[in-house]
Amino acid sequence: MNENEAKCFIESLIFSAQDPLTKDSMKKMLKEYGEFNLDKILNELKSDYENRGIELVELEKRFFFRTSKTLHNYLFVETKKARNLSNAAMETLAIISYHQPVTRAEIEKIRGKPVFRGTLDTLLELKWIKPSGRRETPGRPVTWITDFEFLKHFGLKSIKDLPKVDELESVIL
Amino acid sequence: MNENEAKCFIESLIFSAQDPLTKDSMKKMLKEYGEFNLDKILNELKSDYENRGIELVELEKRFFFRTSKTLHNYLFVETKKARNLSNAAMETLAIISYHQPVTRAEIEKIRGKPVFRGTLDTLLELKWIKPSGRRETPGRPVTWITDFEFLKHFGLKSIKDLPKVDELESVIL
Amino acid sequence: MTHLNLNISGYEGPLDVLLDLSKKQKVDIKKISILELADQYLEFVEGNLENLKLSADYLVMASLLAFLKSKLLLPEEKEEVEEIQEDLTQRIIHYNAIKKLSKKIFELYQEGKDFHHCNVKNEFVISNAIVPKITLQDLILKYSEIFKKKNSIKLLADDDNLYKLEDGLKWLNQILKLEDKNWLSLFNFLPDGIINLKMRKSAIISLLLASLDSVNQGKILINQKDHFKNIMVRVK
Repeated sequence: MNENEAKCFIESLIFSAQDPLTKDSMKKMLKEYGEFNLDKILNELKSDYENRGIELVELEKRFFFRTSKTLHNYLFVETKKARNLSNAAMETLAIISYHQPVTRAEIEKIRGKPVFRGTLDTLLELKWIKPSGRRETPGRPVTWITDFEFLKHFGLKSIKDLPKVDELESVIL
Repeated sequence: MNENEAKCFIESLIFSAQDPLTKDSMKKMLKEYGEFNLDKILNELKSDYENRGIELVELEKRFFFRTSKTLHNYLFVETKKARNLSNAAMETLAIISYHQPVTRAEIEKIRGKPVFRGTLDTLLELKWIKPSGRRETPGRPVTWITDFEFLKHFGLKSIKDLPKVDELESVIL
Repeated sequence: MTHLNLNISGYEGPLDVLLDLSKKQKVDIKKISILELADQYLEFVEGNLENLKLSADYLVMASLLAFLKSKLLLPEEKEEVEEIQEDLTQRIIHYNAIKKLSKKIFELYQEGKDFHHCNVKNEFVISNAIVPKITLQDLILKYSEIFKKKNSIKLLADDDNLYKLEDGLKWLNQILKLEDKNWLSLFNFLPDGIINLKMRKSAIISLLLASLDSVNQGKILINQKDHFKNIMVRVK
């Protein structure tokens, strides 16, 4: 390992570590490949990343990269988090996509659990589902189907392109 | 925002995004701050990271950083994560990667054995495969293709970069 | 595990080696006596009937070869036989190529092992996505989860007084106490006096499951001449 390789090695170590790395642990790993000046390497890296989108930070003797503070103004704008869909919403969506048109009562029957209005609202808001007429049974309940954005999000040409469950089931159970 | 700031902005965006970013989404965010040449920025970033510990990778029009492959000797980790996939799953994956799009029945024919639901589930869960429409034959069976994560996991640029053997070429390719 | 060693004109050795050689075209599988091969194959399969873990590869090959043999025995057009041989050869080559490739794929550099995703601490939450992170794979898996749950709920009958596999085993174990090696009807071991239809059904199912389990453990043999005929069992 030459000096440049050692620097690359340390750089990639810090980048790929799950948690900030201490100098000691880096020293130990580097030693396996020869005698190098870790402080010099770290200083070089620090200046390499000056005025860039990310910076090398030393905090309580641990090293890590983080997005550059100078970008604060730009990065602060986007604060909406990619939310995770609740389990209830995922189940409801799965049932609607495979059983559409389907009423809320029917979804509840399949899930064996109540479906709250909020769950349907979430999916409605995403335009992944929409109401589609009513079932001609007592109470005339609304039926639900998937909407255009659903196909778009999942890259499906049509709802018929979803794999059927029996296609997924094994031959021998 | 000046040009250098735009570059830093894009750099930090790619670094901190949860999933590889598409050009479209970067373009959208960049547009908020002025007119910039995104392609030029991305090319500059690519060459900035040449011969370093990490590299900027473009895969199916999505961008992300990963540790440089040339360092694999030093960064090799014997993880439990390097999953022990069953033979059945490995073979199924190989058949899907070389014959995609391919139906389950076709996979079974090549293997001469049934493909169990669990096998497809494992590969689905890893996001290494996904359904891709249907074959227009009787029964309209679902066809399977490899997904983005498959290429990403094995560091492949495209499905064409898969390893080759002479035997297969003479038979099917 | 037992291996199949072939000893036929044109080839002597294990089957997998033959496949390997024919793949490398060091042995022409077309010149190997398929008849002899099939005979030894069938013999092997017959001799290992109790071994349920018999290599599936062998079984697949055995059926293909048996099919080929039957074709050879019939006064078929010579061309058709050659075609089948050709097809078989190609399929072996193909499958072997796939097996090799599946290993090769996993010899590639892998994320998390040979290279790694870059983790950068993020002061700010950056995302332009307000769309939930759910993929088609998630959706399909979720549905099959519901489907599986639904099925298992259906199977768990509302009545928990039903007979279980353990009951079936208890009834069937009477056969082990009998010092009799004759074939007996399986359903002789059903207890008398079950009038309730649901209970009777569950008794039959648990006895049948018990018999299959006992066969698997090598305790008994099971036999049924034809569809809907009596199922016969005997101590092994």
